[in-house]
Amino acid sequence: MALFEATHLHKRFGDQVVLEDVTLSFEKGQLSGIMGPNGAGKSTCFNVLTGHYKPNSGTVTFEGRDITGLSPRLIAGMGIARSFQIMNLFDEFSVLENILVAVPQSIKRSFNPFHDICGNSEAIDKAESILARVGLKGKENLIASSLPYGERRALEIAVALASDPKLLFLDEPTQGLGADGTALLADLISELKRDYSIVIIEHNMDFLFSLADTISVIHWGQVITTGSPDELRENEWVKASSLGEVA
Amino acid sequence: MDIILNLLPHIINGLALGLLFALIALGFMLIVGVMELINLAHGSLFALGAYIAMTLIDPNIAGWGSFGVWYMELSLTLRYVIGLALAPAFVAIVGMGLEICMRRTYGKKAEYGLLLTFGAALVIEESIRIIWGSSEQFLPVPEMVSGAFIAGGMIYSNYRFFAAGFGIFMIALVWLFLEKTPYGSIIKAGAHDSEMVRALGVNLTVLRLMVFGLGASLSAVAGVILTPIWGLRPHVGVDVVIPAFLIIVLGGIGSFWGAVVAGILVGLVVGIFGAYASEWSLMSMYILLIIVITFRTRGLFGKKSALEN
Amino acid sequence: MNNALAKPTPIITKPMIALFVMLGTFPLWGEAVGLYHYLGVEIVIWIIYALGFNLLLGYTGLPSFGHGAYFGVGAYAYGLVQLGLIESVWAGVLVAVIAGAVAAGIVACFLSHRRGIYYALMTIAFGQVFWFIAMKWHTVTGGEDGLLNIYRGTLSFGVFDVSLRDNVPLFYFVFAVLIIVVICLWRLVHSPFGKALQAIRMNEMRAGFVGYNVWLIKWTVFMLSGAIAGLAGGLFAITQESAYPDVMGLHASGYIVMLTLIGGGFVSFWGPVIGAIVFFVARDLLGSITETWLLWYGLMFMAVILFKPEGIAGIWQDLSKKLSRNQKQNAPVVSQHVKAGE
Amino acid sequence: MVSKNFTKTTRVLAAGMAFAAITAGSAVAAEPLIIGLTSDASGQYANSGASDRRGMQMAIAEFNAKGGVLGREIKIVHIDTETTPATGSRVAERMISRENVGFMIGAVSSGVANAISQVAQKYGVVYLNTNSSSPTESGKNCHRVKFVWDGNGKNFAQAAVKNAISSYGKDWLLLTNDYVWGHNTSKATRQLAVSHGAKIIDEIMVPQGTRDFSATLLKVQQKNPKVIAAAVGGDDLKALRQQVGQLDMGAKYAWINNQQDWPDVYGLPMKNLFGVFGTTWYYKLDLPGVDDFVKRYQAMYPDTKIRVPGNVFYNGYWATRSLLEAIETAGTTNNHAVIKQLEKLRIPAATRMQHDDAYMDAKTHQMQQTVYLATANTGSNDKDDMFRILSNSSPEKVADMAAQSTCNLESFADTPVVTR
Repeated sequence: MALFEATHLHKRFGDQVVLEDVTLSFEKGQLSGIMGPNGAGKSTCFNVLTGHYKPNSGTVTFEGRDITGLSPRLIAGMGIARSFQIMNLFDEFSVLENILVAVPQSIKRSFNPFHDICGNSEAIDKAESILARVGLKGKENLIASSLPYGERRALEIAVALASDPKLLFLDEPTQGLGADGTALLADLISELKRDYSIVIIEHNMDFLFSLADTISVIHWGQVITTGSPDELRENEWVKASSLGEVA
Repeated sequence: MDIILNLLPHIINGLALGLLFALIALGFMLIVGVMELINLAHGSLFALGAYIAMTLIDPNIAGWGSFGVWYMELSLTLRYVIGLALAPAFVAIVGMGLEICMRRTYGKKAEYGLLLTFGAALVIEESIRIIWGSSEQFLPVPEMVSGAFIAGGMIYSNYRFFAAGFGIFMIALVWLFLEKTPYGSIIKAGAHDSEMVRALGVNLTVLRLMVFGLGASLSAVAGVILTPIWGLRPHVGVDVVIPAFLIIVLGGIGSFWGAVVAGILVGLVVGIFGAYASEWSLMSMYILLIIVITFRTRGLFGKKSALEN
Repeated sequence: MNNALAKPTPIITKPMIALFVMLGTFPLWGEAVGLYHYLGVEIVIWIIYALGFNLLLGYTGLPSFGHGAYFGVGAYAYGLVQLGLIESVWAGVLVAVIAGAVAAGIVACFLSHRRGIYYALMTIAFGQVFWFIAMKWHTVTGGEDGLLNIYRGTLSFGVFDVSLRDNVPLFYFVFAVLIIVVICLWRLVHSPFGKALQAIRMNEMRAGFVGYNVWLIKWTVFMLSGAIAGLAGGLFAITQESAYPDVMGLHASGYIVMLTLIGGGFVSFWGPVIGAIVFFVARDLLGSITETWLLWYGLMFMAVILFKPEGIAGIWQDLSKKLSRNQKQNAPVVSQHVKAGE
Repeated sequence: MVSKNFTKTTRVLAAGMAFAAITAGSAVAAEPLIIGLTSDASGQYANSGASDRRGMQMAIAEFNAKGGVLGREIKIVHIDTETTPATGSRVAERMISRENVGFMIGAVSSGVANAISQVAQKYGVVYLNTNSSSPTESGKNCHRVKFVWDGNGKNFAQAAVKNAISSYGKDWLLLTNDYVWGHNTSKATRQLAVSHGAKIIDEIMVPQGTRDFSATLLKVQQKNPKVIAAAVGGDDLKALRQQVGQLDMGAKYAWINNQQDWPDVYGLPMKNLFGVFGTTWYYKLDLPGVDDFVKRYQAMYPDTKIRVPGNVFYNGYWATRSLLEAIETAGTTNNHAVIKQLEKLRIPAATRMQHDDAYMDAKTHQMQQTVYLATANTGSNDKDDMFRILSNSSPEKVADMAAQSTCNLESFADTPVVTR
């Protein structure tokens, strides 16, 4: 049984069908990719998988439990974390605070007025180690909005990591990054890959092909094909599409 | 049958009242739709429009010399038309001035724009008090639309039907402007996506200035039309902001027809409650709002708005 | 240990001591500078009210434009207890807090899944409903005349009693309540709950994805804020010996927003404190100098929004930043809420 | 409508200061007596408040011109009470503890009057409610330190009801503003009307804050009463006037209105002044002294838009003047002595320019005075001459008997002694 499975998902907005009979599965310990051209429905797919939208039909299971239609909070509580395509940080917090509010030590105590999270050394040590991991050590006290773009992206991922996720979803992580930034990010993700199960949504094929174990291609709201990067390079559709030229 | 005969005048009256409410909401709707700004100065601009119109229609001509004499010899109807046309123009200038102040708040929290207009409302109201005094004033209307007529044994006010008719006229005018002019389509685009407006090569600064001017002048038109019914005093605007706000949210932010339909709905509810449970008539619109918004988060015709964030 | 990075929050801070010393000695110097004891009582009550309100507006970013309702509910609850149940200040204040919390808790059920403009509007609509009830249910509330003859009464401490009839003992009573409220709120905003509030203000969606129960947190903060408004309302009823419906009106609800922002509630814990002091002192002075005080008030308010939307606390922070920059270069930038208190 | 010179400074140092010092006959000028004016300058009653204040200022100026009171110059302090009770409390506290006022005068709104009088009673400072016509002011909310100078809703109902039944008919409809004042007034009217044989066919409640009366006016027509007794106040009444005028409904039914305050109606079209209404004074009463009074007003307020004094001004003036006279008679500013003087106050009709002698009811502290019924003076060409006086009723005939039983004044022992 796969770690995360989605079967026969349908999603409509009004009378427009955005997802049609989408079936996907992600294995533990792997880095899975979802790709497709802009407007193919991959963002919607991502939002349905992480609970932001409810599907019209179909089921989503995680570790064998049905999580279809649960709120993002409950899904997060089960160990699924996500980052966002558009930057979604707590902009006025410092880098450290961004992580501190996201660690389980805080969330568990969100109604405990006597606890002082800034005085919780366990939480701070944990935040420190995450920040060290994503390369933000030494920038703890900077305000999040003052970081350069690439570092904001790293912080975005760090916030997702703070909850000790069993599965990490990354939504278009290369969005807005230059070549250097993308290379740094690829290094970071390949390092994270050793400890986390990861799903990445991406239209940068180069990036995805270099990292992913398996890739699913979505077009017109449907899964066209799934396979390893090598298999996909031979795929007719990938070859035919403009996307293929990159790979 | 008796019930219907009894109810009919109240339905007619409610519809007329609803058109007036829609008229009140038009200027507010335009500004909130395009600028995503809650204009709390709406009521003060409404009052200012009425005061300026009053001054134009029935001026104190001392010191005007022969021009004053000539002016007062014009018929009341003509002076009324002058007032109805020029007062909104003056108020548009005031509105544009406010928009220029407003620029400093763009890109900041939405509350700042709202609070700036709250401050402006205080300033305008107090200025009215200084210029015109705080006593009850009277805005004259032409003979042909004043007085009353009798239908089915009931007395109806001519002016109220003129005002409702004028409400339809203004609704149609704004609709034509939004639908049939290139400027209107830009405004509609602006209502949804300011990046798109830029992409169309339109100067967003000018667009906002125009929209605010237009919205302010619509507030003034409502003031000129409504104060002969409500009476004219410096704080008359207080009675306008809340219904306008309520109608916009009920109809859905950014929706032209939402505002019109919600206005008429509120008019009908207030009118019918006024007849059969009059002590609840004012409360009825809040109850209506709470019921509708509880079941339809974005009002009757609302789309997602930046103001939700 | 990373104490250099995040220090545990002290329970008592320097600004807190400064405020307590300044207010605690007010009866000694207030009249010398042209103020009067009664004004001090009202200011302290409004500071309490504004601190509770800022939990909602400044910390969580939830605009409530009908907050006077809960203040009023507290005032009426206090009055009804005194006039109908038991003549005890303690019981009255307790019931006022509970009444404010219950009223706000019910309303929050309709609000907590909303944001932005719809949130603001619903608060206005509910505020009007409460005002309307206060006016209409005159057999209980006294209608537009309000509940009258709520005598100030006596604070009973078991071994000794203090009469609140004079303004100075009353001042120290509300001041003592203020101390408790300040310390509790200071603690609260530095707890994970306080951080969650700020996280919701900055990014509600992300807060949900991180795992916070956003609805419940929004409900709780509204209820808490209503409870504090109820407390302030109860104290106001003692002070005025009456409970009036107009504190529930739109204007009064607008003033609390106005003073919180003028003071700088968005950038500092102390913003509402500064705001309440400035608002009332300025209003008292302007009101006795000119009849058109509202004009000057409006202009002052517009000027703050235009030139320093962070309010007076924002100006203060700029100044102190400049000072500390002169003292030592490259001071790390810490988020403003934390910075402001230390 | 605030006269310009007044707007510039509210702390008016009334004329005649030097003069006062001379006539006091002492080298050392006595400490001035400070009087606090608590009339509204903003909110619903701003306009009436300004008129009220002009009355007080004129009385004070007249006293200062002849040397002040007890040889002391009178200074005034005015702070806006904003038509808001909570502000009224604060203003009263400030006036007493910071401005050291000896007396406070002024109110249009009963809520504000209540708030001020509670504070005044606590400190023992005498307070004059000049213009709030709520029956509760001299009923359940009466106080030892408070004196009420206006006629109230019950007085006006007494004057109007019986007459209206015989002239217009027995089918009555009550149009009532849904708040305490409206309820009280309508209850008084109902009792009187029923006791004189009228039939109340319906009572329509309109919420406070109503601006559109169209539905109400349609409903009224469907009920088709002979007489409509309206207890509608404040801005609601202003809107109602406008809408009844538009429908020409003023002539179709016999309307009985409560008191119409002069600053509220001055300058409006005659059509809006529908029906019969009460007042305590009119500037065209055919009595000696009235013309002179109007001239004094015009001389003192040449810039005011209201060209002739009305009932609000009159009450403000007379309350202030009577207070100052009571201080002179008592020979002290001691509050107990002044209260005792005011309680036995009696002013001859000729002095007060009314048809009957006026006197203070010692039990309720309400001034008992002549009540006039008036209607719109439609035939007049004079824009200022808006009222046609229909009748005058002596204070005994219109007395508010219920107040005697509901008012319970504090004892002198419970009223702190103040001498300023």
